[in-house]
Amino acid sequence: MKEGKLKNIFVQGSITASFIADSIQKHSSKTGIGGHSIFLGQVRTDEINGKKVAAIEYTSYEEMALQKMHEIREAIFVKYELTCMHVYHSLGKVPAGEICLFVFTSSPHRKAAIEACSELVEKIKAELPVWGAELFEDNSHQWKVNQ
Amino acid sequence: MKEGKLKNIFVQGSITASFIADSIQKHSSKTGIGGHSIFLGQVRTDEINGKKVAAIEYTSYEEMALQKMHEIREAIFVKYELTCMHVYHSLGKVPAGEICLFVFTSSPHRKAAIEACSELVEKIKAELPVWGAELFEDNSHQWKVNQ
Amino acid sequence: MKTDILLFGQLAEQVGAKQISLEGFSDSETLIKALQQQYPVLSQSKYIVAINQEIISGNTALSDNSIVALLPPFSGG
Amino acid sequence: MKTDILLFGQLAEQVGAKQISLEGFSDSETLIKALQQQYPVLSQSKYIVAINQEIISGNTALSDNSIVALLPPFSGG
Repeated sequence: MKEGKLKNIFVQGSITASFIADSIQKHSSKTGIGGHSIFLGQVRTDEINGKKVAAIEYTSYEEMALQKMHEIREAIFVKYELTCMHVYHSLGKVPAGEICLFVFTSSPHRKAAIEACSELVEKIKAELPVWGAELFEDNSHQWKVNQ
Repeated sequence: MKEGKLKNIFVQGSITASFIADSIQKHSSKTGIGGHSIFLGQVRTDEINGKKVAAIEYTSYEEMALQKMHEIREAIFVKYELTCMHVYHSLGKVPAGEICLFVFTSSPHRKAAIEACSELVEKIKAELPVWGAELFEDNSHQWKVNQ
Repeated sequence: MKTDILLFGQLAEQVGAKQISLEGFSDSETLIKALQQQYPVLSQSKYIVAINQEIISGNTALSDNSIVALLPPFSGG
Repeated sequence: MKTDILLFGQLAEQVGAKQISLEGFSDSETLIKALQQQYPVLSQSKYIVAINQEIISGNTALSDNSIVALLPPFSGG
């Protein structure tokens, strides 16, 4: 049931713009690709009862998350005509304004890339055992609730 | 009817990964953003009658395209709760494997960003007076047809 | 009365010009007919017409210095 | 027969531990009841249960060295 080697999706801290650029650049050799769809989750400075979110600290049940991500990935590859699919999620602290989720799909045709990316984002939010604690500027925190 | 100053969307040649990274990076100060959606069009090495596409050369009726893009942009901002919207399209020659279209939407919530980006891509392809000539390796060409 | 005609994409290629100026036409229909006579390839080509950057459908009056654009199917992106 | 219990997110915080080991439970229902007795805060918390990384619904048999995880609502992304 469990795969010997699961693709890691976790990154310590923020996902940088240069990491994203490198990932895009690597696809220039795949000349069958016609469209890329990218989703980036960014930590928002929500204000809750007058206190501002300064960062989100992410934790995960990593082994289960990677296994679940493997299943999601396989199902998406069956459903859509994709050339590539990449998912990166932050663990640890990500300050407001920085990127915590990077979902990247590529396909010969735009519709498959766009629909797969959108479906992946929903599945990642709903099905991966990952938790975000919203850290306020006064060092208190509350647990994030996904909508 | 015509605006005095229309936002330019045209870039000479390919759109580079570092240009995209800079554009992403600039949004880290906008801490109300929760999600970015990006679409990238990449020139595909299609094979047509045994000849491979080496590049696409884009031309446009620029004044009309910018006016049309302005109208599309306004309508999208009315329809979706967006923080930002950026569109870049190549003119001139873009080699296979390189990026010719960069659509970038940002919103407090992911759904608005994703839907707006997807709608923008469709409108750009259907409504902007831009033409692509597919250049083959033997220097012949044919005119691209959008699906 | 002068009209500038702009040609794009495959139309510019087929006609061999990106811009043509014609005199004495007061509506789009007679202008297009004259163009098709001068450049028979236009009769076999698919395009829409814009006057001063607005796409028209049906016959439309031209004013002096109207800019008429013949736009083959868009293929951006 | 030993069972490892993993706690995550707000549950780990409320209970004050990320991992607990208990002996002598052969099904998930009696295990959860014992946990709730020991940590009353669990009775007021929302979570689902996974055994060896598979989410379960209803009472499920435990084998030796089962890993039981209590998972509060996911909030990744």
